[in-house]
Amino acid sequence: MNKEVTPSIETDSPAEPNPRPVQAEMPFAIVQGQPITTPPKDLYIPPEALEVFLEAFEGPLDLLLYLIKKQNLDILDIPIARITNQYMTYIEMMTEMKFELAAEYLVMAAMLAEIKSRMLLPRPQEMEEEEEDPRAELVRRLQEYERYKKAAEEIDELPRLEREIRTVVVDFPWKNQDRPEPEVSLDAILKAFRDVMTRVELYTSHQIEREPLSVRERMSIVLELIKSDEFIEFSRLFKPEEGRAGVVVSLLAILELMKETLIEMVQNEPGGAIYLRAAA
Amino acid sequence: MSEPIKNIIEAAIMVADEPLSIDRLIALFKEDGGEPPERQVIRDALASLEEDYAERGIELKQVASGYRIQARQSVAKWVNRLWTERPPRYTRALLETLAIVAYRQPITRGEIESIRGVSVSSNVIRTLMEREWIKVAGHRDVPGRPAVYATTRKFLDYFNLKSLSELPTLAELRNLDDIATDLFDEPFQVIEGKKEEADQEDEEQSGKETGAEGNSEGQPSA
Amino acid sequence: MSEPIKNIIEAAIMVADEPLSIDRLIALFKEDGGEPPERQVIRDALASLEEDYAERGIELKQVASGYRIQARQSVAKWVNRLWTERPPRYTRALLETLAIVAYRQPITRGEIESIRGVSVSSNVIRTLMEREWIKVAGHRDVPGRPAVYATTRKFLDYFNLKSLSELPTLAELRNLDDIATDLFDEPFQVIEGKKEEADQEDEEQSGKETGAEGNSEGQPSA
Repeated sequence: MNKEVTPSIETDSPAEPNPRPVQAEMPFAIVQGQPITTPPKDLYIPPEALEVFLEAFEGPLDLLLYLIKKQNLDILDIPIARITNQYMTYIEMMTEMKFELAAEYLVMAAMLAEIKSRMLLPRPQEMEEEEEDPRAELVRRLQEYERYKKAAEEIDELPRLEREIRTVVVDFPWKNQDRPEPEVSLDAILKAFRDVMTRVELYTSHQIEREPLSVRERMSIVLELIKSDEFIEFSRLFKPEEGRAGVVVSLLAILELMKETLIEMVQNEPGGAIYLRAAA
Repeated sequence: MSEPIKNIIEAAIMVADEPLSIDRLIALFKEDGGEPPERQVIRDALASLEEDYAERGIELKQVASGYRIQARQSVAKWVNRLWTERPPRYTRALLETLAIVAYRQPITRGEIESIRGVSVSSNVIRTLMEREWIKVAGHRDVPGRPAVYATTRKFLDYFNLKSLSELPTLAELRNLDDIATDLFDEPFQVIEGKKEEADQEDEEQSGKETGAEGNSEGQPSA
Repeated sequence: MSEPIKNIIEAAIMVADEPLSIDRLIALFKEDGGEPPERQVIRDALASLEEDYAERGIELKQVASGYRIQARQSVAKWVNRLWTERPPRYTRALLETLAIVAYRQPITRGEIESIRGVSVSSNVIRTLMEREWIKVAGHRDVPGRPAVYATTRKFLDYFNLKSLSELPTLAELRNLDDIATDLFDEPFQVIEGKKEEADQEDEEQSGKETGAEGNSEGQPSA
C-alpha cells in the first residue's frame, strides 16, 4: 500500500454514473429537514451527516456496492485493501461518534479484515491453485445482492395500480337488496389501522399525535349535541355524574372541536354564560 | 395532442369513482397549454358516447353532479351473480378508512386521505354510510365546509364495543404486533393455501408457476 | 336470453372491482338453465371486446387473476389528473424484499436476510402480507420449521403482470474466474487499466457493462 486512501482525501473518483430515475424520486436522505436526492459526489461525508448517510444504505452490502460503484470499479475486480480501508473508516467514525451501528456492519468489517489478512499471507504456488480466492465469497454475495437491488428498482418502475394504471369500475345501481353484507372482524379493523399507522411512520416525517380515544369519541358526541341554528349552554355539555375524569374529557373535546373549527363559542358579557353552536 | 378528446373523456368517466361534471372534464385539458375544449365539444363527445353504448350492456347517465357510466338494468340479472357466487368482502381501503374514522373522529375526507396517503373513493364513504357505521357529524368551518365523519352507535354494536375507549391505543396496537406476528401468519397460510389450490384449476394461470421455476433454475449453484 | 353474451361480459368486467377469470365469467350464466357457454365462446367475446377497444382510451388487460378493463397508457396523462393525492411509495427495503421473494420463491426470511446482508424488519413482511403481495406458502422441513414466502396473484395484478415470467429479467451473474489474482494492493491507476481490459472481455459475454465503459473512458489515461 503506497498510498493511504481515506474517504476524505479521495479525489480521483470518476463522475457519478446516472442515478436511476426511480431513486431520484425518493429522497436519498433528509438532513436538517432538507431532502437530499443524490448521494454525495465524493467519498467524503461530513461527520454530522454520517449517520444519515449510513441510514440511506440497506446494510453493509449496499454500502460496499456504493463504494465500488462510486469509483467505477468492477465488482469482479475490487481492490479489497482499498475498499476495506474505506469501509473501515466509516465504521470507525461511526463507532467513535457512538452511533448505534447495526451488527451486520461489524460482521462485514470482520469479514473484510479476514480476507485482507488472508490475502497478505504468502502461500505456496501449488496451494494457490486449489484454494479458493478469499474474495470469491464476498464478490458472489455482492453480485447476488446487486441483481436483486436492480430488480427491485425495475419492479418499482413497472406500471402499477394507484399510479399509472387506473381500472374501469362503472356504477351498478341494480344490486340485489337481499345480498348479504360483508362480515368484518374487529381484528381486521385493528390490523388495518396498525397498517396505516406503520405506513404513516414510514412515509411521513410528522408524527400523528397521540390522543386518548375517549376524547375523540367525546368530540363526536358533543358535536352531535350541538346544532348550528341554536346555541347550547356550555355547562350543559358536562355531566357531573361522570366525575372529574369525565369533565376533563368533555373539556378537552370541546377545546379540540374549537381548534378544529367545528364549533364556535360565544360569551355576551364578561362573566356571563358561555354558549356553543356548530360552526356556521 | 394526438389522443381524441372522446377517448380521454370516456376513459376518465369510466375510471373516476364519482360522476364527472362538464367543468371537471374540461379541467382535465387545462394543463395541456392552449385553449381547453369548449363545453359544446365535450357535450358532442358525450352524445357520441351515448350512441356508442346504445346496443351495449352499459349506458351513460347524467345525474345531479355530472355524468357517470353504469351497467344497464338489462344485464343486472347476470352481473348480480358476481356477488352471490362468492361472499362479499370489504376492500383494504374501506377497512382502513373505517379504522381511521374510528380512531381520529371527527375527521374530514381530506384528512383521511392525507393519513392514508391516497385518495378515498366516494364508493368507500358511501358504503360505510349505507351500512350506518359512519355518519356526518358536522362541518368544518373552512372554505368548502367539508363534512366531518364519526362512527355511529351501530358501529359500536356491530363490533360489540361499549365505547370507543375499548379499542386498543396506538401503543397497545404496536405491542400486540410483536407478540402476535406468528399467530397472525398461521391462519393466513391455511386460507391462502386452500385458495391457491382452487385457483390452480384455472388453466389461464399456469404460466405463473413455470415462470417461477424458470427463474430459480437460472440461479448458479456457486 | 335476449342479451348478447358479450354485453354481459363487458358490463360484468366493468362493474367488478377485481379482475374476472374465465371461470368466473362462465359462472355468471350457470343459473340460466341449459348449458353455460363454452370457454371458447367467452374467449371469442373477450377478443371481440379487445377489438372494439382498439381505437379507444381503454383496453382489456389480462393479469394474473383474470381480465380487467383499464385506461390506456396513452390517456393516462389526462386521466391521472383526476387524482390529486400522490400515489403510495414503497421503501427500498420493501421493494428489495419483494423482488427477492418474487425471483427466489419459495424462500424463508433467513434466506432473504442472507441475500440482503441485513435483517428484514417485521414491518416489511407484515406490509407485504397485508397488501397480499406475498403469502406463507408452507414451511421448510428444517429445525424451527421456518415459513417460506411466495408472491400472490394480487402482486402480479397490482404490477400489471400476467405471470412471473413477465417480470424484468434478472441480471446474469458473471463468472468468478474473471477475478485477477494480484490486484490486491496495487495503486489505483494500474487497477483502472486492468479493469478496462477485463471489461472488454466481459462485453463479449454480456453487453451489460456499456454504461461503466462509457464512464471510464472519461478518465485520464495516466
